[in-house]
Formats: sequence, C-alpha cells, structure tokens
Amino acid sequence: MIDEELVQLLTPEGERVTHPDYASTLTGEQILSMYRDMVIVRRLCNESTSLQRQGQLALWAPIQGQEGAQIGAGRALAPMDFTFPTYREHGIAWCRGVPPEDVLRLFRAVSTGGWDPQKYRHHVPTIVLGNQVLNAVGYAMGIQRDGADEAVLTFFGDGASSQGDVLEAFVWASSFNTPVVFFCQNNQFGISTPSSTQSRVPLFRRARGFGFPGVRVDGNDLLACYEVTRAALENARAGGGPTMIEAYTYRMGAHTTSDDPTRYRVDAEVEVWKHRDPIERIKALLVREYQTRPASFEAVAEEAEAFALKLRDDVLAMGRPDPLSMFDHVYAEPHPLVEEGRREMAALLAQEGAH
Amino acid sequence: MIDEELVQLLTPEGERVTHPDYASTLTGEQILSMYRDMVIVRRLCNESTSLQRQGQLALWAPIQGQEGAQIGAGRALAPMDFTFPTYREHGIAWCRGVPPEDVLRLFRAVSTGGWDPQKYRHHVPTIVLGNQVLNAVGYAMGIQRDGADEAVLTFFGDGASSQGDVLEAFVWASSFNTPVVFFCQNNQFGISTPSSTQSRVPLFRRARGFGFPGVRVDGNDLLACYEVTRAALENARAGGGPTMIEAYTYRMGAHTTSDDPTRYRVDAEVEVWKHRDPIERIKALLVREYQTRPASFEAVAEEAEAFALKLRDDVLAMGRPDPLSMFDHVYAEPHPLVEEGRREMAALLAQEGAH
Amino acid sequence: MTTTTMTMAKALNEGLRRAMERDPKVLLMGEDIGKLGGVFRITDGLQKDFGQDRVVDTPLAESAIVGTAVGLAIRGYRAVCEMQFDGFVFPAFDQIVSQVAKLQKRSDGVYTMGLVIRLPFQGGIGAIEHHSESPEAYFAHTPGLRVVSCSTPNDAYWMIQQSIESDDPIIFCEPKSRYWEKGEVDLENPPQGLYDAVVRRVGTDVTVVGYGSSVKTMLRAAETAQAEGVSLEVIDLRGIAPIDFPTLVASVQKTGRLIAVQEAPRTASISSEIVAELTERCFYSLRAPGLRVAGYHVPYPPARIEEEYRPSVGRILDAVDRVMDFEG
Amino acid sequence: MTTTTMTMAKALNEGLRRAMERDPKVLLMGEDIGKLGGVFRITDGLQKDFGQDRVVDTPLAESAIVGTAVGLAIRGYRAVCEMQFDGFVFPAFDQIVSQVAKLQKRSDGVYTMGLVIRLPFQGGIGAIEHHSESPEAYFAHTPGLRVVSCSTPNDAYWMIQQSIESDDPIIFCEPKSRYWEKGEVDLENPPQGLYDAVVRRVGTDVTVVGYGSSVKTMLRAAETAQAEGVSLEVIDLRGIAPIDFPTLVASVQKTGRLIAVQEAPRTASISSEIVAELTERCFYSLRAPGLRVAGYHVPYPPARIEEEYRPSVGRILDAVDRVMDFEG
Ligand SMILES: Cc1ncc(C[n+]2csc(CCOP(=O)(O)OP(=O)(O)O)c2C)c(N)n1
Ligand SMILES: Cc1ncc(C[n+]2csc(CCOP(=O)(O)OP(=O)(O)O)c2C)c(N)n1
Ligand SMILES: [Mg+2]
Ligand SMILES: [Mg+2]
Repeated sequence: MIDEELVQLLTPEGERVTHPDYASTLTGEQILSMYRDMVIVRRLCNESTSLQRQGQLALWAPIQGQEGAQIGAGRALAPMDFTFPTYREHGIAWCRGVPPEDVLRLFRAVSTGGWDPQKYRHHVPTIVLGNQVLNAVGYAMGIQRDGADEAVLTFFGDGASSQGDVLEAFVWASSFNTPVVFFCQNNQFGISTPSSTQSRVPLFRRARGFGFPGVRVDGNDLLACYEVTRAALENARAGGGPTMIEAYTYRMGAHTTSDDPTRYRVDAEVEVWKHRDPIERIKALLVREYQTRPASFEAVAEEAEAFALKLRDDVLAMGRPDPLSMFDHVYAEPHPLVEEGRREMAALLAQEGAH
Repeated sequence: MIDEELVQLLTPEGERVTHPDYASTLTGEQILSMYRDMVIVRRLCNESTSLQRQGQLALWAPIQGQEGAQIGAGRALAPMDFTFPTYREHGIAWCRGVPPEDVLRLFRAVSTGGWDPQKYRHHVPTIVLGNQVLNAVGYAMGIQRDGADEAVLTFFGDGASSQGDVLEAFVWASSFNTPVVFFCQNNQFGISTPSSTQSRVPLFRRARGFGFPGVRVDGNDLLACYEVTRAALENARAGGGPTMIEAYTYRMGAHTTSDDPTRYRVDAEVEVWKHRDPIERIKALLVREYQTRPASFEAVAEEAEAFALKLRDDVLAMGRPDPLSMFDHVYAEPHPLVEEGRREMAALLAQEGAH
Repeated sequence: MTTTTMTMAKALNEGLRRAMERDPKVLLMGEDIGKLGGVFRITDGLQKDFGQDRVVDTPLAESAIVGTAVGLAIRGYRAVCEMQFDGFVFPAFDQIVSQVAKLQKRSDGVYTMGLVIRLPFQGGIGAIEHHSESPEAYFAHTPGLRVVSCSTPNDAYWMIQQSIESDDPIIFCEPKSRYWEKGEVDLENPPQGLYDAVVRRVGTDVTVVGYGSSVKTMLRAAETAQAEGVSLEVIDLRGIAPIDFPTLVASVQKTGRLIAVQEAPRTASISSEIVAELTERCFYSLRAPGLRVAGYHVPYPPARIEEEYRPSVGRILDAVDRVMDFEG
Repeated sequence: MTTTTMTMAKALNEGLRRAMERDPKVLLMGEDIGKLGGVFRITDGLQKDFGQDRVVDTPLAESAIVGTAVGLAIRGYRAVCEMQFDGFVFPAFDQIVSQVAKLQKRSDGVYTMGLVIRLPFQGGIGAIEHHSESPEAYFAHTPGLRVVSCSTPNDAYWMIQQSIESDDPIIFCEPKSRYWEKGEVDLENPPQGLYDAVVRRVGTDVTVVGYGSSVKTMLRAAETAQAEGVSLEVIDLRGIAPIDFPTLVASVQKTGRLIAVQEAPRTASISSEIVAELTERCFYSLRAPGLRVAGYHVPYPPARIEEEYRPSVGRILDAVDRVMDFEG
C-alpha cells in the first residue's frame, strides 16, 4: 500500500507517518473517543446482522471495514454542517446523533426514512444511487444564498460514481463553487462489480477534470480520514468550493444480508484486508503512543455490549406501523385521493376487525 | 490565442506552425477539396437561413464558424466508420454523403429524421442533448464484438457536456475501451449560456479523469482538426480506446433562427472571431503555399451558387407529408392502436375530401 | 376590479415577479432563463431585477436542475424550475419520481417540497421533435406530485403564484401555443382554487372536458356544434392531478354525455382516468359511453402534419356525433 | 409434450439461454448479472457459458445500459437489459422514451429496436423502498414501446423468448414475488401469442382482469367468491401494451361486470385504460361500472404494511360485492 497519491497518517500497524499536506491534530482523548465510536458502530452492525438473521430486520447493509472512513469523516463535521448519506452511512448517523434505533427503522421495514433529518442535520437515506449527491449540491447552493458558515458532506460509493447524477453534481458544484464535499467510499465493490469496472484510473482523479481538487485517502486510517475531511469542509466553508475525497477502503462483509460474496470474490483478498482493520490500527496507536490501558478498551467493549442489548430491545419493541399511516405526509396539503384511500382502508380494517 | 494546450497547425493568418504530436499530411489537392467542402457547407447554411426567413423552413441551426471543425473531422473518417451527430452537424452529413436536401427535412418539419442512417453510416439527428453519445458507445461495443476495423465518431456541444448521459458515456467508453472518439465542438455557447457555466476548466481535461486522453484543438483550423481526429480514429480502430477532442471554436451566428444573440453577447467578441474564419485561413494557405489561382476559388464559388439553387429547388419541391405517414414505422410489427388510428384518420380525411 | 390585457407569457412573467417580490425564498432556475429571459421570454427581465442568485442560469442538465431544487427545498427555498421544453423533462424524471414525489413522505412530513417545475407543453407551434410533448399523465400517475395547467392569461397569472405558494411539488404545464394570445388579467382577485375545474361554456347536451391548449379548441367546437343545434358544456380541467371530479360529475349528471380531450396519447392517460372515474360515479346518468379524443398512438409527428395529430374541432365534433347518436 | 417443473426464475434463465443459443446477436447487459448471476439469479451461469462479451457486467448507470443497448441495436445486436429493480429504471427513462421508443420512426423503419428491458416489478417480497414499484403505466402510455408481463413459469419461459425475437422494444415486467413459485413448463410448444390475454379461470358473473403477481391473488379471490356463490372469470392480461381487448370484450359481454386489478396507483393507469375502453366497447353489456382495485395514491409503503397497500383477496371481493350489488 505504498502509494504516493494516498494520504495516510497511520500505517496498518498503527505507526504514524507524516504527510506534507496533512498533520494529525487529534488529542489522545479525542482518538480514544473516536475509537469508542468505531467499536460501537461495529457492534451496531453485528447486532443488526444477527437481528436480520433472526428475522427481525428485512435487510441489513453492513459497514465492517468502513468504520475508520465514517467516524473520521463524521467527527470532522461542524454541528451546523449538513450530511447527505446513502443507505450505508451508519457511522455518520451515529456521529450526527441520530438515535441508533432510528437507523434501523428502514431495515426493519417500518419506515422509508427513519429520523428527523432537520433535527440531526442528516438527510434521510437515499437508495436510488446518486440522487442525494445532486440534492446535496442544491442544499449547498442554499447555504451560499444564506451566507452561512456551513458546508455539506455527501456520500456515495465507487459504484454510484458512474451515475449521471453524481457527475452532473460535479459540474454544478464546480460551476457554482458550492460549499460541498463529495465523500466517495471506494469499498471496491458495487455489490459484485469491482470498482475497476467503474473506472480504470483512481476515482479521485475525476474531480480535477471538473475543476476542483480530488484527494485519495486511506479509508482505513481514521486519522487521515478525519484530517482530510476537516480540511475540505473548512475550505468549503471559507468559500474555497468543492473537494472530492476518495476513501480507499474495503467492504469486509457482504453487500447486504441478501448478498453472497463468495460468488464473486476470494477469501484471500478479504484476509489481506483484515490486517488493515481500522479499529485495530487505532487500538495499536492508543497502546503505543498514549499507553491506553486494557481497562479502557474493556470499558468500551462493555459499553458496546450494553448498547447492543438496548438496541435489540428498542428494535424488538418497534411495532408494525398502523397501515393507515401510509396516507400521512404524502402531501403537505389535503388531497382527495389520499383521503379516499384512507377512508377505504379504514372501512376495510374495521370490517376485518369486526369479524 | 497562444495556448500550449491547443493543437494548431495553421495560424489565423494561414501560416503553418509545427506541433510536436501532429503534422499535416494533406496534399494541396486535398486541402483545396476540403476548402470546397467548407464553402459549400457555408453556402448551404446561408441558403437555409434565407429559406427559413422566407417561411420555407420551420427552423435552422447555423454552423458558420464551425466549418473547419466539421469538415476537418468529417474528412478524417474512414468509409466504414459510423457517426452520431447532434442537430448541427451539417458539415459531417455532407462528408458522409447525405443528400443536402435530406439534411433539411427535419428543419422543414416534414420528417423527424431525414436520411437513411445505415446507408450513409450517419445516425439521424439527436435533439435531446447527450442521448446520442451513449448510443455511440453502444454502437462501438458492437464493433468490438464484430472484431471490425471501424470506429465511431460522436458529436456534442459544450452545453451538452454537462449532461449525465455524456458523462456516463465517458465511464463506459473507458471501462470497455471502446473504439469511440468524442468530438466536442466548444462553440462557447449553449444557446445563451457561456461555456464557462458548464466548466471552469478547459473541457478536454475532463477525459483524463475518466482514464482516456483529451485533446484541445483549434476548431477553426481545418488542418489541425483533420489530423487530431484522424489520429484519434486510428488509435480507436487499433484498439487504443476512446479519445475526447475539444474543438475550440465559436458560433458566429445565432443558436438557431429563433434565437436573438444580441441579448447575451457583444458584437466586439464576434468581430474578433471573424478574423479567425476557418475558410479564410485555408484560402490564405492555398494562395501562399499552393499558389491556388483566383479562378479556382471562383469555380468553387460558382459551384456553391449552383448547389444553393438546386438545394432551394429541392426544398421547395418537398411536399407536405401524407398525414397517414405518421402511422408508418412506429413499430416493426403490427399494432392495434396504430392501425385503429390509421383507420380513424383515413375516414376523417375521406370525410373532409368529400366536402 | 383592476384588469389589464396581456399575453399568457407576460402574465406568467408578472406572476413570477409577484411571487418573487412576496417571498425572498423564491428563486428561478433553468437553462437560458437569465440574460436571454428564457427561449419563450417567460422570465424576461427578472434576472436584471432580482439578480443572478435568484434567477439562476444553470449548466445544461435537467436532472441537476430538479435535483438541486430538492436540496434547496430542504434548505427552505422555493425553486421554480423551467424545463426548456416538455421533451427535456425526461432526464429529470428520476429525481422527480424518486425524490421530489417521495421526500415529504420519507421525512415523515419534516420536509416540504414546495417546488414548481414549469413545462411548456403540447404542440401547435410548428416546432421540431421533442418540443411538442404532453407528458402530464406520467406525473399524474405518480403519488406525491400535483399537476396543473392554465389556459388563459388570468389563470396563468394566478395559478403560477398559487403553485409557488403551495407546500407540495407541482408540475406546472403551460400550453406554449397560447403564450402569445391576449386576455384580461384581474390583478387583485384570484379566480378560484388551484385545482378547481371551471365551466368555460355552459351547455346541456355533452360535457367536453380538457385542459391547456385544448380549451380553445373545445370552445371552437362548441360554437360549431351550437350552429348544428347541439349544446356543449366546455370544462377547463385546470387541476390535472388531482382532478376536480365533483365539478365534472355535476356536469355529466346534467348532460348525460362525456368527451375528454387531450393532445397526449390515449393509453393510460388523463382522459382514460376521466372516463373511468366518471363512468363509476355517473353510471346511470351516462346515455353513451364517455369518449376520448386524444393524440394518436404514434410519436409526435413532424410539424407539417401536427394538426392532423392534435385533437381538432373536426375530431371533437366527430365524437360529439358519436355520443349524440349512440345506440350501442 | 415435454413438460418440466421449475420456478419462474429458472424458466426465465432457461428462456434466456435458449434465445442466446439460437441467435448469436443476443446479449445480456446489467448490473451484477455476470459472476453473481443477478440479484435474483435470473442470469445464473450464463456468463460462464456465453462469456463476458455476451453477458456484460456493466458499470452502474441505467441510462447508459439502455443508451448503449440502443447503439447495439443499431449495430444489429439484440440487448436484453436487466434493471436490477423496478425503482431503478427511472434514470433510464429519458433514453427509453426519447430514443428507444422513437428511433424506428425517426429512421423511417431503417432501424429496428429489438431490445428488451427486463424489470423485476411489483411488491410482496418485504423489500425496502424503490424495490417494489409498478411503473408499467408510464411505458404503456408511450407510443413506440410494448409492455408485457408473465405470471407463470411457462409464460416466463416463452414470453422472454418471444420478446427477444420481436423487432420492437419491449418492457418485460417480471412479478418478482412469484420468482420462486414452481410450475409446469412445456419446453416444446409456445402457449400463444405474446400479447394474448388468457382466461385463467372461466366464470360467469364478473370478469376480473390483471397481470403479474395479481393473477394469483385474483385466482384466490375467485375461490373464495365461488364458495359464496359468485363466479369470477379471471383473465391474465399478459400483454399490457397493447392490450388484447377482443378477449376482454368477449368476457365482459358474457359476465356484464368488470374489475381491473393492479398494484400500481390508480390514476391514469392500466386499469383506467381497461375500464375506459371496455366501457366504450361494451356499454350496453355492462350491468355495473367497471371498478378498479389498485395501489393507493401514496408512495409504496414500508414493507411491514405492504399487504394493506397491495390489492388483496379482501379488496377484490369487496369490489365484487360492489359490482354484484350495484344499483347506481
Ligand atoms: C439507480 C440504482 N441502481 C441500482 C441500484 C441497486 N444497488 C443498490 S446498492 C448497489 C451497489 C452500489 O455500490 P456502491 O455505490 O459502490 O456502494 P456500496 O454499496 O458499495 O456502499 C446497487 C447496484 C440502486 N440502489 N440504485
Ligand atoms: C436535454 C435537453 N435539454 C435542453 C435542450 C434545449 N437546447 C437545445 S440546443 C441547447 C444548447 C446546446 O448547447 P451545446 O451543447 O453547446 O450545442 P450547440 O447548440 O452550441 O451546438 C439547448 C439548451 C435540449 N435539446 N435537450
Ligand atoms: Mg462500493
Ligand atoms: Mg455550444
């Protein structure tokens, strides 16, 4: 992984490396707290996977391996920034303060959103690949008009990088010099399709041709992801325009719980990436440089366990939505067809209830 | 116009300049013949504009100023190559052998196509900006599967360069290494919108970020356009994959006859570009280097006049299509709704005829 | 009552201006709408008065126009997007049906998608391909969207303002062939609700309903029919989605006969909807089946023969004969 | 007659295989259809047998899948494009309505657009948003396209082959919730024409017509109705555009009552079309207005409550009661 174009501040072994453009600004305390975030988010992911296996979730999209990218980027945000996720940004949601059980509503198939996007300044998940990237640029155009000291961070994958919407978003962001940071997690797969199908050259290079900088960062390096994202957001807030960040990482798990990765990739590759685990890397750093004690790690582990238990309880407590709720919020103003449908369904439900 | 990135083989004054990567291979005879093409195509354009003014055409999209780009590119094609135009590639159509009156069918509003695209290996005009660029890549995928020694040349404007379809075409062409050359005529406007709105950096640079070369050529330099296109097509046929060519030129006329460019640009700019006229430039070269006599130019001018007269006659002879023809070729196989419509209209027409 | 005579194009321009004056969050986006004032000059002069941040000449990409309008809506802005022509709305179709139509629901009502997509629609101006489409049925079929169409300068003036004020996303269909026709505009009092169908001519024998440029054609047909002793009630639908069925029902209960007119092709269209729903609501009132006069099942033809494609007075009268003579 | 039992998924796979064996110009394109065999495994094993040039794992862009299929068609190839889910066809909408639907016309018949766009459609598998849409009406409304849907493994096997053989572009709608249900497939004789509606159950009181996953629901409703003394004639539409109206007319003339069923929302939909057209054709045969049982006018809901959204046996029977009891 010696790559001149890759920003790295920490080796897979957890040793610091220097970079001409970026230096780590995080204290030991901050790093430990971000370590905690990564562990909790991984625990959330594992718990969700088992909930899915037990039939409690319809689907789950795991992020194992991408915790460094997400917590790094997520913690680089200022409170007033706004984020536009895909369906896989559980780490970002966590950083934004979205209640973890809300993240699971979509996957429990009880909601098509899950949380209050204005409250957490975190847009609802977008499943149609690339749509949210244009929405993010539009939001950033609003920031410009408000003269606000805010930026937008939007996410997409290596697969989605081929969608017209993402590419048009590049055109617009450049043309209007909007305060938006494009964060592409290149986890090397779009379901089964390798990222080489989407681009024969590193993805971050695309930005330059649209007139703004692109940076490739080691996506399994929390410190580097944090610094690169922070700098890009600061630059955006200061009127410097867009940046594209390609976080080069690896999807350790399946695409979703419906997926069978053995059909398209070999174990050996996965094994190689195990040695680049973003969590282990930070743990090694904490031990080496900050003498963090086992007790601290144990405390985090325990907290994660408690977190998982509560999460499970919260999810199991999520009842089936009232079918009539499908008629809510379709429109802001009254609509005859919605009201007719509501009446019809209410009558049918009453009829069934009467039997 | 001293621009290191711009390929030029001839100054606006018609003096040769050398370029490290491209040398002119054209003989005097060839250049004269291409001069003739440019003059005829410009004459076609002027005649069409007056036909439109006289109510004989519904619309016209002029190409004044872009003759060098189009005849340069058009004459670089091998007979078996296939071309995908926009609505403005009259010079390419000419080079492909499309009967000039066929080019006007669309604008006389008697057809939504105009010529046999397989016969001339020149696709019908595409008006929805960018659509044809993906179609071109698909055609090139077919060439690959046939193992044929052919390439595709597809056109779009600086405006269309912002469309998702064009950008997706870049992804695909690169991913499949298809034998396609993207020829972008940057005539500096998309109707009223300056090309700087579409990109803050020169457009040709976009290609590199998608993994294939981009070249900016002086679009008013016939020799340069010819050589750059020829080289790119040859490279494509040889399996070298796609190239993007940005022909940097200027739309001397209005966007179409419906447009009023005085609303959005100043005469001074147009004046500057008059001195870069692609036709005058070649004329100067022919005089200086090949001692072409006035008689030769006069012969071309006369030919162009005769051409225009015939074109006018051909256009005026184009009758209104049979309304029933709208039901032809909607489907390849019989369709009840089309047949029903045909019957209904036939009855209505008969009724009217009877009155 | 202060009324002024103006074209529909001018009425739209004035309506946009008033909306922008009233609410600083309103902004216009589109291709060539600034300096040029739009290819139909609907936004003429507005960039000069409201600046480039509120009248935005965009890069050339419709998906992006709508996609960024969504983001602006999330930020509290109200974007009015101009699609240069009907046939160029399709690159934006995905953003419209996947995001615009669904985000209020997906955010549980936290977001309002108060944006307007202006479409110069229908044919009749002798244009080339893709410039004369009638895509309204696609949008009407999509839950989460609303669709309206104006047919007079007065409606244009008021309906564009009402649409911009609405917290729901609205596809605003402008009959481009009527842009240059003049009419009275009442600058003080809005005519009626945005979705209300309006009886443009009272009649007793057949209800003829349509929208946009068809309204004038229907009125002409009514003139001719009158001369032949048949009285048509002409209804301007205005609200294409939702449709004001109570007004249509009242008319059909009176006339007992129904003809729905549109330029769009017939299959799974607005006229299909009108006939199906009114058949259900007025089964015993109908003395003949509701008929549809629509575009044929072919791509919009070259302009030289477009008048044979579009619903004409002749085709409407033909349908009138059929419902009047109907014996099954 | 050689029949074999297989799932619809397998039948589609076998049908694709036969088409590819028969015609070397047939190729498959889509996301994850190669090594993975598609998310539903419809193309399982085909890349191994036919190679990467004929089973193409594409970059992730639907407009490009369809846009390049157009170019391949011009070159004489027949592309079968898989949209991974119904909700992801919209990025390709522009290419479909602007190019696929129009290029035969625009080339005056020089081109044939013999391409197939496969859509796993409708809901019922507990999926998340955008994975359960029913977009068929958009395509049926568009002249130049054809739309079909299979409801049994045998139809799947034959209809996919017939679609690929057709020189017209076809939107091929696969009811994903039925992929894993087994049925008899006759490997030798095609059942009937691609657009022919088929009476799946003969009845006398009410004609109930639908397609895709609704067919099974209608048949279940017919069972229950039978028990209650009402005889439903169940028709599987198969051809969504064009619709086989003669078969429907024959049935309605017999039963005098009509119910059209679909998962898609009701406005300007296939069921609107069926009711409008049959009202016109069978005005005096109909003893009650044709009714529509459709998805509600809301975005497809979260899967936990999707069964309340989809046309259920209960909702169909409710409509049956209404047409049987109809007195206006
Ligand atoms: C427009 C669209 N097409 C197809 C899909 C189906 N799909 C869901 S995720 C996915 C792969 C996405 O890959 P990538 O963008 O790399 O993100 P990742 O899942 O790896 O995080 C596909 C094809 C979709 N959601 N949207
Ligand atoms: C998708 C789409 N949107 C809008 C238009 C309307 N339109 C026609 S030409 C044009 C400008 C195109 O500019 P450019 O691509 O630079 O080509 P040029 O006309 O300069 O040759 C526009 C906006 C269209 N034809 N297609
Ligand atoms: Mg990925
Ligand atoms: Mg241009």
